[in-house]
Amino acid sequence: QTVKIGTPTFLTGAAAPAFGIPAKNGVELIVRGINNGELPAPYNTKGFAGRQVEALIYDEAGGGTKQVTEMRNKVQKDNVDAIIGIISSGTCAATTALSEELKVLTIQTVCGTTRVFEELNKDPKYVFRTINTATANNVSAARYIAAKMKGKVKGITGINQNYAWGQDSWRDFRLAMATLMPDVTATKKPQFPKIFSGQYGTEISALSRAKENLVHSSFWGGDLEAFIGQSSARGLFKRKLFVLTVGETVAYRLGKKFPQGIMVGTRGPYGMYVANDPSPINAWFQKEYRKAYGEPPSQPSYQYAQGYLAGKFAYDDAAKKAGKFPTTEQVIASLTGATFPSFVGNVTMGLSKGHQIVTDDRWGVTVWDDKKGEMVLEDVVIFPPGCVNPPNGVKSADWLKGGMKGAKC
Amino acid sequence: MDFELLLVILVDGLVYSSYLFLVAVGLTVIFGVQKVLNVTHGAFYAFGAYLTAYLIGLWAKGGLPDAGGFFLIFISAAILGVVLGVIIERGLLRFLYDRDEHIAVLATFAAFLVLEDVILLIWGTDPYLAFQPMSLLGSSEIAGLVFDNYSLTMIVLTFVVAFVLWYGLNRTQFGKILLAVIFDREVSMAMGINVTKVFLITFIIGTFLGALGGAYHAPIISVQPGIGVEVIVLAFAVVVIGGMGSIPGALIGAIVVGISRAAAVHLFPEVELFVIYGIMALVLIFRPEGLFAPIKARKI
Amino acid sequence: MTRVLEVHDLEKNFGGVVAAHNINVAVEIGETIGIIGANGAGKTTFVNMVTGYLKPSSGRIEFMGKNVVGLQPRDVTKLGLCRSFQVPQVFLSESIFDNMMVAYGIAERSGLGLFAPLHTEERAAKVDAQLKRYQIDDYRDMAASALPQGVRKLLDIAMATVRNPKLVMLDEPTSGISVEEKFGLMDIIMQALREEETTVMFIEHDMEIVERFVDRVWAFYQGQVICDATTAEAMKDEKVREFVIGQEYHPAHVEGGVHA
Amino acid sequence: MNRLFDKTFWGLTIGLVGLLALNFFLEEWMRSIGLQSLSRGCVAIGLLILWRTGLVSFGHALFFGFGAYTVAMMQILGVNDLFVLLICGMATAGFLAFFLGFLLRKYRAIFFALLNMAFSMILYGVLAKAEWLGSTDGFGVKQVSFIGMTPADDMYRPLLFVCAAFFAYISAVGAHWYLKSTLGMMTMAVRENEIRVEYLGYSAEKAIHVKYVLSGLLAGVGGVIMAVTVGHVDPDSMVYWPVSGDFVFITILAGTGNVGATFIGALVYELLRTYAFEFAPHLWQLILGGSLLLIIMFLPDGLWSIRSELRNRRELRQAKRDSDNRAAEVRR
Amino acid sequence: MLKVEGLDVNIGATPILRGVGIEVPSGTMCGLIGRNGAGKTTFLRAIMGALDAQNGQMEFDGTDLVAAAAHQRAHMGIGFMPEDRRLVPQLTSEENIMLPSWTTKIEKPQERLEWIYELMPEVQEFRSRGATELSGGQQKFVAFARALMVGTKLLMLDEPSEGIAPVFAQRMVEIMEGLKEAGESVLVAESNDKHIKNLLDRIFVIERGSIISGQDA
Ligand SMILES: Nc1ncnc2c1ncn2[C@@H]1O[C@H](COP(=O)(O)OP(=O)(O)OP(=O)(O)O)[C@@H](O)[C@H]1O
Ligand SMILES: Nc1ncnc2c1ncn2[C@@H]1O[C@H](COP(=O)(O)OP(=O)(O)OP(=O)(O)O)[C@@H](O)[C@H]1O
Ligand SMILES: [Mg+2]
Ligand SMILES: [Mg+2]
Repeated sequence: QTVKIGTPTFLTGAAAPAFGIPAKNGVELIVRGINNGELPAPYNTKGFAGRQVEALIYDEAGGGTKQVTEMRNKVQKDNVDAIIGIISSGTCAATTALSEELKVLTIQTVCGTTRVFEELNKDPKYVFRTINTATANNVSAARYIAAKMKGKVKGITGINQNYAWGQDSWRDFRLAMATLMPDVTATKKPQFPKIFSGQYGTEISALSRAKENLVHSSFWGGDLEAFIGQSSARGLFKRKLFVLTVGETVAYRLGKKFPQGIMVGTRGPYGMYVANDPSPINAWFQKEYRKAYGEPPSQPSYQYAQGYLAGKFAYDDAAKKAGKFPTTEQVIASLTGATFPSFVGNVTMGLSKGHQIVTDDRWGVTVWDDKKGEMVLEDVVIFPPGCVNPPNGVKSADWLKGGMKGAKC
Repeated sequence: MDFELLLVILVDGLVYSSYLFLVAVGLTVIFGVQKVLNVTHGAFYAFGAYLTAYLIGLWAKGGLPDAGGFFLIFISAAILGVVLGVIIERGLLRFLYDRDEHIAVLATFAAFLVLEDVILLIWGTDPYLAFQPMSLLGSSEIAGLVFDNYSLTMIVLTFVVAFVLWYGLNRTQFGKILLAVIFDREVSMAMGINVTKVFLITFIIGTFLGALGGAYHAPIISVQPGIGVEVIVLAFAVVVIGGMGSIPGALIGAIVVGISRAAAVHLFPEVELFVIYGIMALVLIFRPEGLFAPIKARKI
Repeated sequence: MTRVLEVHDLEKNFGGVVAAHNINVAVEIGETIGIIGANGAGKTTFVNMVTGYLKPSSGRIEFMGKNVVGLQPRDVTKLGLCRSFQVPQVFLSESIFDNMMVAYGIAERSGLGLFAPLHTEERAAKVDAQLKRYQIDDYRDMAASALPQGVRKLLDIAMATVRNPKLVMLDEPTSGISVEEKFGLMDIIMQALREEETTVMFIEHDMEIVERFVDRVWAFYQGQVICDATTAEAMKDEKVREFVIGQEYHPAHVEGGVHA
Repeated sequence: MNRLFDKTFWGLTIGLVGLLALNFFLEEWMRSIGLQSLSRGCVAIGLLILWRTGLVSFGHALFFGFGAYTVAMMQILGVNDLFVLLICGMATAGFLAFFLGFLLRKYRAIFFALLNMAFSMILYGVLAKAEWLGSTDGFGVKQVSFIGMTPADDMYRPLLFVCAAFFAYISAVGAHWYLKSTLGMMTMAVRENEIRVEYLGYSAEKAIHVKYVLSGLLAGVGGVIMAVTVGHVDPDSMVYWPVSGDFVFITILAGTGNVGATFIGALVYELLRTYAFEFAPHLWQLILGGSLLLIIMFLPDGLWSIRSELRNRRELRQAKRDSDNRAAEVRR
Repeated sequence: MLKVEGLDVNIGATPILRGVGIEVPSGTMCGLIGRNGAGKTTFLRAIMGALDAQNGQMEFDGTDLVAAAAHQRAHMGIGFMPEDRRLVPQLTSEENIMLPSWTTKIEKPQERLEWIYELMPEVQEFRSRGATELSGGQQKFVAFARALMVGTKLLMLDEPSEGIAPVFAQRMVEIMEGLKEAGESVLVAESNDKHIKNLLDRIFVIERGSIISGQDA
């Protein structure tokens, strides 16, 4: 008997290279590790509660509504026991109600929209998320700037893709900056090019001409690569300061072509920020990933793998408590509010009634390491979970607008 | 309004127009002759970009000089023009000339879906980067801003392509023969024109142009799955604005859209997304057949 | 009021080509008018303007005392001025029967009535009667695309007359019809139209047909009416002979019923 | 009047009864596939009406999306009854079609197809951009009530299925009757020869306009069913151009011979997609595209042509038998 | 010169021609006469390769036409004037006439054009007018001239006098007389042989897709 896990990830389309495929690789690796009992303690037992894990990976392309159908098929037709995955916020928002309706344990792994637990599913039972919200990411970026660049930043502008992720990212960043650095002005004309347009010449001109000197961008994947290539050729990185909230998704691939001195984020303790962290699980993951795929794991690999670690923790814990293979309800009970060991130390399901993880968030500045032949980060600051997340029960938007009261830094 | 801004809008606009034109011109050529709205055009673009990026990668690995990149761009487009052009025209389109034009659109749409996955099978999901030709050309300063020369060469390429095509169609015998084929295949055959050959040649030219669009952009974008989809819709819009099948139309259409878009990005970034469709709707309301409408035969 | 149609100072240019110039003509009720003229003289253009397909450059067209310049073909049709075409305009992939059904359906219904079923016994009977009158009932269920040219022409004319128009304009009803059939065909048409007391105007190149069926002739030349007279007079007219008929025409042969 | 109650009518009625009976046995995922087929089928009927006029729309996701988004927006306003939502969805989609119709009725052939696409892309842009319209995330759609009734949880989807089947049935019968009416027969007339239609005294543009509004209404019905079925609306899966492509795909698959076939086409499409997605997670486009190509090449009139093919063969066989008999008689 | 035997042609699934056989000897003017719908146009189109032959042989000057591609006909010196003219609207009359000379190797096309203009001076008058600016009859002359341009060996005319005013029809006949004197081989399809009867050397009567008689006039 196996535990069947449905795992949506982008296998086709533009989100596949930067997110979908690394995520899939991470899943395949961690599932292998789990099934063979290769992982270090405390995850050195085989399978989920002793049963082998079977990951049914399927394509997340095509929009939220389509994903609702796919999830229904996976649950009702292929009888999966749980869903672990989901990259796009749109998919998370679209499927959260369905997960509750189908009573299927769902661990969302990459999507960052606060709407999932703050609007759509205020009283979650089956849905969990094992990554910080996008808000945390942008708040920590603002905190980093406030801490490290006082006086250097004269104004902020942004270029973000014209969809929910980009819009939310810019808004959160702007609000956090307004609280932390009230005398820094924000532009009235942020750029919102169409997603996947690939051609940013005009926007680069507009950014070059802007009087604000810090550019915020939540670009990822191919858009980010194209933007970096075009901006480098036009000297934009020499003119402006940059904060790329998920820039790490392309940093390894671009190698030396990735500009130095740029602030990049990974939305938590993943990827580049933990590449040298000696914790045993992390060391195993880094080593095996590089061995299997010939490149270092970036954030989506970590984030999906972390979702599976949460799954393993909950199944094992529930089995221990129940004394037999657990029911979904028992697994949920074990995961709710749990603190479990992840790649670098423990993480806690600390928000939204124990369904939303809170982790630390890390920021630093890129610099090329000749010895390793890899981009690395310097000047790294680790912001503890309480510093970048709202207190329990407070909505992110209210918290941001209210000046981030109650933050524990 | 300050003069510098106007200049920047003009340059940005022309660069974007060039992009649009190179992307759209192959589509309009094929539509003009074969009356097929060729959705596989998007895949030609993607193939062009992939092959170029891939070859430039190999080239660089072999330690050969970066300037070879330009050679590879045209070689890739030419190879694809012949290979894909022949496969699609001989293998698919020729069965569709006698059928409804919508059916042809759908068949090419289906072929497009298939080709997208063929790309995936050949090149995988990893993006390809080929910045070498762009880095090689360096940059220049206009109106206080840095522009990369590679994008500026795109403007030149656009005008060269537009002129060559316009000349070929309007000033040469081949162009006039094309007009005959466009008008009536049966009569053309009766007049000794090898219509099969003419169709194949134009389709190869159209495919070459589509692939060239992709090949020439490969150095400035990240070549990754899905780039073809975006291109089709843009190309359709440009072609419809200009008048389907008209080369000058595609050029003017691209310029109108490119400059309006540049102005929008600089002045009102909020409306950027709607510029192209807005212009399309406006043009069609006032000139239903596009800016350059084809001549029609009398009916009664 | 006995005038069906009055045309005043009609002008039409296509770029440099003068397709109508200074046309002033009128048609009395019950008349049969023949329009002759060399190719490109402007005959079809004239019909197109009268029926609203083309807008004249200037001039006035009155049908039953009402100015019809600027009306759409459908409005002109509803007023009772119908036409057939040089190239028959029928629904090629449908059967003759369905062609006529649709024609009647459109003619008889308007507004919400258009949502009522097309096929009714009553209408089918009417269609069959009309097909019989035009002697094309043998082809009832054949697709129009497969019809012989002559039958297609008849269908075109039959469709033009479903509204019992006051005036029909036929554009070359016999072109492309073999000599043996021409007269028979015209007999059918004229008889059917006379039963309905319709005023008829037709364009024709065959002078024998003109002689036989027409009361009055308008001869067109380079956009102008060079002759508006009874048939006999027109045939003798110098200009008509020079620009339209040519030398070949010998009335004696027609009367003999054979041609050289 | 019995011309209205013809074979197709009874076929559809039997289909409805069959569906209602099946409802008791279906597993939930099958019911979902059924619901989506009904939804897409309604849109495809609208396309069929246009197709018979010689017009193809590559942008009917516009009306589909309008219907679907109306459900979400009305729920925000507090309206939650399926029937009210249906009427609202049809009304908004219908009004949009009515207004756009004034422009679109002037266009034919590929221009018509593309202009529709342009409008759907404009709507896509607005939805994807405007935060108050949910941006790319869209909105969730809550469970609806049925004329004020709120069924028990396990009865909800079966009841929804019953309603959707009825809506689809009414749409199909309505469309079928419409196609037999004078105005409906004008589809063919307009396609074949607009000049003749004008000279028969009717405006071809007006006829097209009516059809356009009807097809918009039907797409609205499809959108409402889809929104309620899936429980979510978003621009990528409701209005983006490949969605319109799916509808055209279904129309081709089914053929334009019969409104009933449309639902079969929709079902086949739905199954094809489900299994392609399952068995070839990253090559499903290849399978869909390949099937579409095969259909275009070998079943030019869609699934419906299988039927006519069979009938032809039967008739041929019959004719052969007749002539054999005759020959036998002669010999005797 | 042209020899056809046992030709069967279907359009779609409908058989249109059944076992048609004719022969056009070199230097003769032959008529293919039949009522509307008898299959004249179909026959000519089949010879031109626009329709596929189900059965039968077609031979021109010793070359097998069934095997040759459609466009080869023009290269062999067959000129064709379609029933409905079909001039290319974007080209001028003269360009329309010259069109076949661009793809086939006609010797001295300019001289041939001059000769055609001599034969039909009226065409020269509107040589620079666009094809759309001509009336039906005028277009017919241009189509005739175009066929003449390639038709160095055989000319096939589909209803040249249809829809033509008597003056023009007479001109048409005169032109054909000229051709006859020049020794051209011609095959004319007509439903109405009144104008050309005297010119014909041989008449084939076609009815319902079959030749019912073929005799020297
Ligand atoms: N739509 C048009 N555009 C340009 N020129 C036109 C148009 N319609 C007609 N003409 C020109 O107007 C003149 C008159 O044409 P028309 O068709 O009325 O002649 P006709 O008398 O009917 O000739 P035919 O007997 O050949 O049918 C011709 O020179 C023709 O070329
Ligand atoms: N596409 C078609 N489908 C079915 N039947 C056709 C088609 N085209 C022509 N036919 C039929 O073929 C027969 C021969 O047609 P064709 O055009 O060769 O006759 P024709 O002798 O040239 O007549 P016309 O004098 O009218 O030009 C006609 O009966 C016609 O109805
Ligand atoms: Mg005329
Ligand atoms: Mg003929």
